[in-house]
Amino acid sequence: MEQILCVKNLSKSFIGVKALKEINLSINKGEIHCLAGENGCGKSTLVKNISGVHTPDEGEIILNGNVYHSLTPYQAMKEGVQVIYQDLSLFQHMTVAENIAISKLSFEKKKIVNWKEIKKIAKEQLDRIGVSIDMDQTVGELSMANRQLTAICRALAQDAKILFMDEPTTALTKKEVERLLKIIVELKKKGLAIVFISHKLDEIFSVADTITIFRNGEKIGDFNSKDLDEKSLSHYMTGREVEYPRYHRKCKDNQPIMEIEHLTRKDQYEDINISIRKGDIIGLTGLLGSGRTELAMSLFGLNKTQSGCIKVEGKEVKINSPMKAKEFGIALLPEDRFHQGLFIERKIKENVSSALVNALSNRGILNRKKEEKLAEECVKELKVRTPSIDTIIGTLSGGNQQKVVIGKWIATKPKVFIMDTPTVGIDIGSKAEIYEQIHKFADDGMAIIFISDEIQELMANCNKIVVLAEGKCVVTLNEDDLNQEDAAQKISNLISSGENTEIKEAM
Amino acid sequence: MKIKKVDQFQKILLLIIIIYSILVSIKNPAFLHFETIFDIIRTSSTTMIVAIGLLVVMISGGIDVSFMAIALFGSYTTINVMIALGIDNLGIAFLFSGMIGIGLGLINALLINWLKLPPFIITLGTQNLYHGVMTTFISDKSFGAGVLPECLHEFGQGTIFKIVTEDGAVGLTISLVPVLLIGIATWLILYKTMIGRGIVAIGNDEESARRAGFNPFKIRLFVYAYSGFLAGIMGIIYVAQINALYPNKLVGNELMVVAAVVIGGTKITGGQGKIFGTILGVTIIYLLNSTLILIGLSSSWNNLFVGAILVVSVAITSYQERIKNRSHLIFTE
Amino acid sequence: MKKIREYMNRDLNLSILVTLTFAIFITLRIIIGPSLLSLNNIQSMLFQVPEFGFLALAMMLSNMVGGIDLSIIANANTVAIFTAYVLNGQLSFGTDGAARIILALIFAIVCSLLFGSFNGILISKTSAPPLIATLGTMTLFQGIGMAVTGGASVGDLIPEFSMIAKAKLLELPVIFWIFLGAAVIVGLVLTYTSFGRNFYLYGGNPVAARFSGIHNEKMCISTFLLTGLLAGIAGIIILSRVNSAKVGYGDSYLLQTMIVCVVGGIDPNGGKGKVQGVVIAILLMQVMSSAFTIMSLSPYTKKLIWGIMLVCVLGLNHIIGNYSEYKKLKMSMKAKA
Amino acid sequence: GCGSSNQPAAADSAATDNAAAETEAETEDTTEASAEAVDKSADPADYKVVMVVKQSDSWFDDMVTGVEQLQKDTGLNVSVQVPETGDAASQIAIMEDLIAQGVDAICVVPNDPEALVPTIEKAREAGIVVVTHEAPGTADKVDLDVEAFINEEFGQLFGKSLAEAMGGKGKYAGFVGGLTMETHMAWYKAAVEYIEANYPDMECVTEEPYEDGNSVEGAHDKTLEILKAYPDINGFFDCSAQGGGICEALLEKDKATTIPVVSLALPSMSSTYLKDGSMAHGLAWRPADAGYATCYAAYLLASGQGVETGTDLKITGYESVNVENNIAYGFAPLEFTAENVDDYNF
Ligand SMILES: Nc1ncnc2c1ncn2[C@@H]1O[C@H](COP(=O)(O)OP(=O)(O)OP(=O)(O)O)[C@@H](O)[C@H]1O
Ligand SMILES: Nc1ncnc2c1ncn2[C@@H]1O[C@H](COP(=O)(O)OP(=O)(O)OP(=O)(O)O)[C@@H](O)[C@H]1O
Ligand SMILES: [Mg+2]
Ligand SMILES: [Mg+2]
Repeated sequence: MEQILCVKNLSKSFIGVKALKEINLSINKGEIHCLAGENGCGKSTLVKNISGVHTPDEGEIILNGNVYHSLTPYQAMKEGVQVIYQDLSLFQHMTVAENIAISKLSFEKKKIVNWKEIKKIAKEQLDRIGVSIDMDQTVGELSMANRQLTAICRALAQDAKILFMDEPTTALTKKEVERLLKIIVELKKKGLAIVFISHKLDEIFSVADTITIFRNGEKIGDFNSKDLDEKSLSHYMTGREVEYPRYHRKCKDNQPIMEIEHLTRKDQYEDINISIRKGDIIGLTGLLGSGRTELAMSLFGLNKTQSGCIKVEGKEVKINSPMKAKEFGIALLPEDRFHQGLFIERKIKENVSSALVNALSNRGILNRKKEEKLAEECVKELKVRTPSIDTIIGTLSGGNQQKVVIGKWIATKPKVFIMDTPTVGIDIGSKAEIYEQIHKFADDGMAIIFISDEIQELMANCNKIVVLAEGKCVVTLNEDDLNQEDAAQKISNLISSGENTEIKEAM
Repeated sequence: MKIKKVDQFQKILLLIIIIYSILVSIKNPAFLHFETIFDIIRTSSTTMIVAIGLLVVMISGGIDVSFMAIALFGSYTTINVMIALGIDNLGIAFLFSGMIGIGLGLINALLINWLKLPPFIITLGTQNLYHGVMTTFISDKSFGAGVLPECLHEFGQGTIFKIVTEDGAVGLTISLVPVLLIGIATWLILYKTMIGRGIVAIGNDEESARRAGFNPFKIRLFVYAYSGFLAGIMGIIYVAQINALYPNKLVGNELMVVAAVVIGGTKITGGQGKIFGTILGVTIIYLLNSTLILIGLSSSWNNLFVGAILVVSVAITSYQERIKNRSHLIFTE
Repeated sequence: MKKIREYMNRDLNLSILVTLTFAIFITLRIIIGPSLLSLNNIQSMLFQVPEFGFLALAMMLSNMVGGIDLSIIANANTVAIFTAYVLNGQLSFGTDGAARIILALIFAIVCSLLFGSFNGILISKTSAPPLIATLGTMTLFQGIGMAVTGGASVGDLIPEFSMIAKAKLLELPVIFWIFLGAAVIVGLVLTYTSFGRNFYLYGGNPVAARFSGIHNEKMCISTFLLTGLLAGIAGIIILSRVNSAKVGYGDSYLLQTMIVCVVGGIDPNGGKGKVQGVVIAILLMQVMSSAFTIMSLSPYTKKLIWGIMLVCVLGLNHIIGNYSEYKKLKMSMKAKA
Repeated sequence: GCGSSNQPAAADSAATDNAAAETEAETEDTTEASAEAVDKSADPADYKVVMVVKQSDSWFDDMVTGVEQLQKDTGLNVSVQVPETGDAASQIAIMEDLIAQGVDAICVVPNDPEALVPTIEKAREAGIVVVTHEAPGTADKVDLDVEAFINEEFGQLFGKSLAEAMGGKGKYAGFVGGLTMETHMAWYKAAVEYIEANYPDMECVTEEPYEDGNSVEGAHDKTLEILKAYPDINGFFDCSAQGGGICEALLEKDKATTIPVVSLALPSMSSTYLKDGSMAHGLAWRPADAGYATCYAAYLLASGQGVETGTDLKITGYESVNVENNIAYGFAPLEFTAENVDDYNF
C-alpha cells in the first residue's frame, strides 16, 4: 500500500511534560487509523505536530515523500493534511457558511471573496453529511453539536489526502455519529487516509483498520483492529483492567430532594416534570436542541424560567443565580469546559477551590492549608495526571482538565449535581474512575442529573432516564424499565422518533 | 438573516440620533438647516477617517491608540518638509504623509507581533515614542496660516458644491470625497477580499486563523499599516482644515474615537464590526458636541450633558447586546 | 544565592523590574550626582508619590479585572471639590475645627464610593466595555465638578486641613506612610482574603467565575467601589497638598497611571499582576521624573524616554520570559531523562 | 521686606547642603548657597534661577528665547522647565524637585495659581525666592508677581477694540480657553463690563463665555454653531490665542469681512488673518519680554536688591515698573493690526 505519512522519531516537550517520546508511525492510503490512549497521552499533540501547529523538538515528518523537520499549517494543507481539531478552531462571529468555506478559500490563495461560492461550498458539505444548520447563523449561536458538525464540514470541504479527526464526535448524537462514520468509510474507499481519535471504543472498533495505542507520550504499538477487543484495548491503554459497574440505587431515603414541576421556558423546554431523590442518578438525554442544556442552566440559575416551579427538599425555591443554586446545594458541570469551567491561567488548586472560596475562608481570610488539602484530595481521588497542584491548569490535557472541574464541584458536596456531558473527551480509564466516584457520591446521598448522548453510559450509570425531544419530556424510564432487555433500543427509538419530526419540520 | 440582525443594532443608533435631533430641533429650529448636516460632515470628516482605520484594527482583535500621534507625525513632518523645500502639491502631501503613516503602522505591527502583548499597551508606548521622536528630532515649532502651502489651504476651504441661502453660502466640504473613498475601499477590503476575511478571522481567533492557513503576521502588518496610512491622510486633511500646523495637537483625543467606534457596535474583543455602525457612532459623538450651543447650554454644563448622554447611549447599546446574548445563553461579562 | 534564584524565577516580571529599577537608579546617581539621594530630595520625592500612587493603585485594580477606569482623576477632582466645600464652610453644617475635617473626610469617602459604585453598576448591569463606560463617566464626573464650580477653584479651606500633607513621621511625609499602608493592605487583601481570590478568578475568566457561583456583579461593583475609594483618597491628598480643588487638576496622570501599571507587570486583560510591582514602578517613575527635572529635559524628550522605557520594559520582559521558558523546558527535560 | 525674614531658613538649607558637600564632591550650587549666606554677592552668575512655564507651545517657546537672552545679557544662571502638559500637577512636581535641589529663585507662570500656593509657601520657607507671572490673584503669597499690564485694563482693551470694530452696536460672543483659566476669565469679565458700560447698543449673547479648549478646531467648531444659533451675531472676541479658528469659520461662511474678530494673538500665527481682514485686532504682550523681566526680577530679589516702583527690569515695556500690592506692573500690551503685525517676530 502507498504510504502517505511517515513520522520518524518525533519528540515534543512542553514545560513539565514530555508529550511525545520518539514516536514512529506510518499511515497508508485508504486506511482508517485510530489513535487510542488515555487523556494526556499525546494524541492531540501528535496531530498538531503534523499539521504544523506545533514545531517538533526532534524527528522527521515525511508527507508524500517530502521530508520536513517542521511545517507551517499552509505547507501541511498543501501536502493534503486536513484536521478537525479537538477544540474545533472555529470563528465565533463568522457565519456557518464562511466557517466551512474559509480554509478552502484561503488555501487556494484566493484574493477576492465570492459569497455565492462560499454558500455553495457550505451547502454541498452540509448536504453531504445530511444535517440542516442555518448557514447564516454565526457559530457563536450554535450548540456544541452544531459547531462540531460545522468543523467536520470544513475539513471535508477541502480535498484532503489525509484527514485527522481529533475526537470529532464528542457532542454528536448517535444518529449523527453513525452518519459521520459512514462518510468516513466512503472517504476511505476513495483512497483517503483517515486518522481517527476517539475515546468511544465502539466507534473505534466500527471503523478502524489499524489502531495505534499511546501511553504517556510513548507508542505502545500498532494493532490490527481485529486482533483487539474492548478489554484488551483498554488494558493496553491503561496498563490495567477496567470495568464499568452497573449502578443500583442503595439509598433508603425516598423523600424527593428536588422536584421540578411544570417547568417551562418558551422555545426551549416545556412542562418538564422530574422528581429526584437522594441517591438518584437521573439520565437526561435527547437530540441536540432538545433543551437539556437550557434546562440545566435554569436549574443552576443562569436561565430564567417562565412558569412552573422547582422544589428543593419540599420547599419551593427561586433559583435566580448560581449563588442561590450553590446555597441550595445544586452544582453544575458546564458543557463548555474551556470557557465556562476553567480558569485556564490559574493553578489547579485555585481551580479546585474556585467554587468554595468563601467556604474556605474564616472571616474573609482564605485558609490556604485547607485549600491545598482539598486540592490534593481532588487530584488523588480523581487521579488527575499532574506534576503538582501548583501546575497551571491550562497545561493539562483536556481530560485532566475536566477531572479538575468535576473535582471542584464535588468539593462543594452538593445535594444535586447536574453534569452536562461530563465524560466528553475522557478516556475509559478516567471514565471508569469518574463513574466510580459518581456512584460513591450517589451512595452517600447525592442526587445526580447526568446529561449524556451515550445510551450505554446512561444505561450503566442511571437508575432513571428522562428523554427529551423538542423541549418536551417524551418518556421517563424507571429502574424496572431499564432492566428490560430492550431498554436501550427503546430509548434510541424514542430519540429518533423525535428526530423524524425535527426533519419534517426542517423540510 | 445576518444583515437583519446587524440592522437591529444600527436601528437603535439611528433611533438615538433621530430622537436627539428632534429634541434639538424643538429647542432650536435653526438646527433643521441644511447647513447643520454640511457642518457636521466637515467637522467630523477627519474623525471618520481615523475611526474607520481603528475599526479595521479592532476587527482584527487589536486596538490602536497611537493613530493620532501617527497623524500628527505624518502631517507635521510632511508639511515641514514641504515648507522647507517650497513644494506646493496636494498629491505629494497625501502620499508622503500616508507613507510615513504606513511606516509607523508597520512598527506598531512588528512590535505587537514580537512582544505578543496587548496592542493597547504597545500603542500606548509608541504613541509617546512617535510624538517624542517627532518633537525631539524633527521640530517643535508651530506654523500659522500664511506659511502653509497654498494647496492645503485651498483643499481645506474647498467645497464640492455650494447652496446659496439668504444668510450666506453653504458648501459641502471636499473632505467628504476622501471619507467616501476610504469608506468604500475599506468596505471592499473587509467584505470582498480574502485579506479582509483574514482580518475578521484573526479577530475571532488568531490560532484558528493560523490553522486555517492565514498568516496572522502578514495580516497584522496590513492592518496596522492601513490604519497608519489612514491616519497619515487624516493628518493632512486636519491641517488643511485648521489651516495651521502645531506640534502638539490631535494627540490625546484618541479615546473619543475609540468610544465612537465601540458605540458603533464594534466588539472590543475583535472579530466583529461594521463600517456603517462606526459612521453612526462618530455621528452621535459629533452631534452631541456640536449642538450644545444650539440648545442653549452654558459652557459649564457641557461636560455634564455630554457625559450623561454618552453614558446613556453606552448603557442602552450594551444592554441590548447583553439581553440578546443572555437569551442565547452566551455569557459575556 | 540559590534561594534568590528560586525567588527570582518564581516572579520573573517582578525581579526584572527590581533589577531594572536598580540599574536606572545607579545610572541616574552617576549622571546627576549625590543630590539625587539627599534627604531633601528623597523627602520631596516621597511627598509627591502618594497622590499619584493612589491613582495608580486604582488604575491597577481596574486593570486586574480586565477593565480600565478612565474616570479616576475626574473622580478625585470632583470629590476634592465637594470636600473643599465642606472644608471652607459652605457645606459644613455648622461644624468647625476637627469635627469639620472629620465630616469632610466622611463626605469625601461617601462621595467617592458613590462615583465608584456608579461605574460598577453601569458596567456590571449593562455589560458595557469599561473603557467606554468610564470614558462616559469621566466626562460626567468632570461635568458635575464643572457645573458646581463653573470652573473656578475652590479654596479658603480651614488651615488645619493642610497639616495632613505637611506632617512628617520618621523624617518621611505622613501621606507617604498612608500610601504605603494602603498599598500593603491592598496587597494583603488580594493575596490572603477570599475577596482577593475571587477577584483574581473573576479577572481571569469572568464567565467561569459566574459558573462557579462567584457573584460577578458584586465583584465588579466592589472592584469599582475600591477603585473609586482609592481615587477619592487621592482627591483628599490633592486637596490637602494644594489647598484648593479644581476641575482638571492632574489630568496628565491618567496616561502615566496606565504606563505605571504596565511597567509594574499588570496584565490589562485581567487576572494577573501584583501590587508590589506597581509600587516599585511608581517609585521608579517618581525617581525618573525628578531626575528629568534636575536635568532640565524638555517635555518632548521626557515623552520620548517614557515611550522608549515602556517598549524596553516590555521587550525585556518578553526576551527574558522566553529565555526562562526555554530554560524551564530544558530543565524539565533533564529531570525526566 | 520678605528677604530678611527668609534669611535663617536659607542659612539652614545651606548648612545641610554643606554637610552633604563635605562627604561628596562639591557642586557649584552649594558653594553659591554658602556664599550667599555669608554675603550677598551681586554677580548674576552666582544665582540659579529657574523658570517654570505652563506648557510647550509657541507662546512659551518665545518666553524661553527671552529667558535665554537674559542669560546672555547678564550671565545669570537661569534655565527653563517645561511641564509635559498644561496641568498644575506637573508644575507642582517640578517645583517640589526644584525646592529639594535648593535653587535660589523660582519663577512660575501658574496653570492654576490657587493650587500652587502651598508649594510656593514651601519654597519660600526653604529660602527660595518665588516670582510669578500672570497670577495677580495670589500676589500676596509670593515675593513678587510680575504683570505685563493690569488685567482689567488689558481686558478693557478687548472690549474697546471689539466695540470699535463693530461700530458700537450689535450682538457679540466671547471665548476663553477654558472656564478654569483665571486670566482669560478676568479679561473676559473686564471686556464685557467695559462694553456694557460704554456701548449700550451692544449685547453679549451669553452669560458665560464659550470654551475653545485652547484649540483652533474648538474655536472653529463652536463658531459655526454660534453662527447657527445666533444668525444675527456681529462680532467675536477670544481671550485665548485661538482667534484663527474663528476667522477660519467665518471665511468658510463668507462672513469674514462683515463680522470682526478680536483675539489674543501671536503675530506669527495670525498675521494672515489680520492682513486679509478677517481679524480686526490682535492683542498680546511679548512673552519673551515677560520671561526676561520676571527672571530678572527674581534675580534682583534673590540678591537682595529689591524691586520697587521705578525699578528697571532691563527690557522694553518694563523699564520702569509700577509696584502695587506686591505686583510689578509693566506697561507692555501690544496691539496688532494689519499694518504693524510684520514688525513683530514671535
Ligand atoms: N500547549 C501546551 N503547553 C504545555 N503542555 C501541553 C500543551 N499541549 C499539551 N500539553 C501537554 O502534553 C500532554 C499531551 O497532551 P495532548 O493534548 O496531546 O493529550 P491527548 O492525548 O490529546 O489527551 P485528551 O484525550 O485528553 O485530549 C499533556 O500532558 C498536556 O498537558
Ligand atoms: N436559531 C437559533 N438561534 C439562536 N440560538 C439557537 C438557534 N438554534 C439553536 N440555538 C441554540 O442551540 C441550542 C441547542 O443546543 P444545546 O446544546 O443547547 O441543546 P442540548 O439539548 O443541550 O443538545 P446537545 O447537548 O446535544 O447539544 C438551542 O436551544 C439554542 O440555544
Ligand atoms: Mg486531545
Ligand atoms: Mg448541550
